[in-house]
Amino acid sequence: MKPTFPTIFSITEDEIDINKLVEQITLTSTGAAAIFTGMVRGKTTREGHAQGIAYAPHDTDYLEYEAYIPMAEEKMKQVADEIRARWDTIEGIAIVQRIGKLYPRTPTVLIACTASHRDTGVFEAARYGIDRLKEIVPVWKKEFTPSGEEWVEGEYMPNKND
Amino acid sequence: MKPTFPTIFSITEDEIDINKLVEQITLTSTGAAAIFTGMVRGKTTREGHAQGIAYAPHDTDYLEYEAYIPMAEEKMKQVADEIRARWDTIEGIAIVQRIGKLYPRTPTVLIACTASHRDTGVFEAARYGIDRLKEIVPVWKKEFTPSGEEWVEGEYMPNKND
Amino acid sequence: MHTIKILFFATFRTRAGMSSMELEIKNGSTVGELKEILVAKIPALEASLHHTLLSINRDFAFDEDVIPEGAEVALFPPVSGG
Amino acid sequence: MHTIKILFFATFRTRAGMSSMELEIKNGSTVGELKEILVAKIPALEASLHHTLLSINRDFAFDEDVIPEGAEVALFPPVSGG
Repeated sequence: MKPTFPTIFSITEDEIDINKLVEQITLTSTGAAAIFTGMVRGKTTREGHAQGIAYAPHDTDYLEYEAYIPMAEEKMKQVADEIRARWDTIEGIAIVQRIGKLYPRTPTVLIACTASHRDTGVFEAARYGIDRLKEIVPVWKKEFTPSGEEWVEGEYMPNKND
Repeated sequence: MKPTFPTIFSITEDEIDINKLVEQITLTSTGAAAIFTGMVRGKTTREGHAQGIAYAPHDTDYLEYEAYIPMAEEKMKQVADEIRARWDTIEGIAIVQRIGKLYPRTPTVLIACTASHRDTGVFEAARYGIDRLKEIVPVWKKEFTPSGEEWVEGEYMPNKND
Repeated sequence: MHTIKILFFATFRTRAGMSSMELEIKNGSTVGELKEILVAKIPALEASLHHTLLSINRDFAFDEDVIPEGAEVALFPPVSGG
Repeated sequence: MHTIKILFFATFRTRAGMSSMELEIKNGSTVGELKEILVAKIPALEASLHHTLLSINRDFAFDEDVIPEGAEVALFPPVSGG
């Protein structure tokens, strides 16, 4: 009999507790967890672009995150479902987005996937999870820098399969 | 000027605090962390083999880990150096092996790598780190099952480059 | 006619100057038609409308989709979470 | 002659019945020669000797390596940490 595999997703203003989240998706059969966390960068040195507009290396004072919470939760569930459809070895999945005013070095997002062994796709599943979250989960951030404030806009345009 | 990049490695009998370890390798320029943790499996369902000997699905009561501590620390440092030689984008590295008597669902090992962005090799670096740890870091575990106890032996035979 | 709820997020909230509104639309109206109505009401939205994401009842929707009765519609820019 | 310290781990500790010993060896002795001396002293080690890992001063060493004076040598099975 297949055990029930835990799926956790949340939008929260609270600190992300990695220990606790990993514990919640660890079953008796679990031997491996791949976890991704993203943090607020205080210094960005790589040139980049968002929505076709180039941005130079710059400093960030803080970010303010907002979410369309009920849709974000549904889309997080969808990301988890997509992961399970691609890697049937995955046992537990946790997806958390922190919102509110967040300062450099603070973890803002977490994706964790567990499996019995490390060679079963856990790393790929976690990578897929964060990539998809950044495409389809409705969360936005406003960046506050020494020279002003600006909404950061993504680039991905969803299609009917998203 | 390149900031000093933190490298943490330890063999410990204490609980692995993922939050704290990630915090310790997060710089102002850090935007991404890929973390691997391994846990004691209470139930192993996959058939496997160690040292050419097949093992069947089985239950585990607990594991007892021992390490050749000074060499393990040197080899952990070597793993970190190898990671940095392969991915010059990596900022912080943490490698921790917990030893002693450890029960199912308990994290026993952690590898975490940070970088400015997630597409710079953090996932690959963490994967490389756990693979190398399991090849060259002198740690062994004894498995206690309902039917007895047995040393688990690895398969990898080091060469002059290890 | 039926009433829908419209939510605005991020830049769209700033441009619209509000976070939500209720609007009466004709039965059978599509997303494309709704966008035209909204731009007529709130000209500030026009500039970014080619780069709008729109959801109906918390799922992405597209110009040809018909808006169901009493729908919760949201307008927002490409997401930038993580 | 010089004295080296030998450490045994995991199965090798069990087989040797000790976790360490001190041993006098000839100057210029190699790892291969040390293994022969050890098997002569502790026959229980022989069975696993083809699958032994050996380190000198905390780095992996191989049969042809000469053991330096006062070395810390360790014998153990392939590692199984993680």
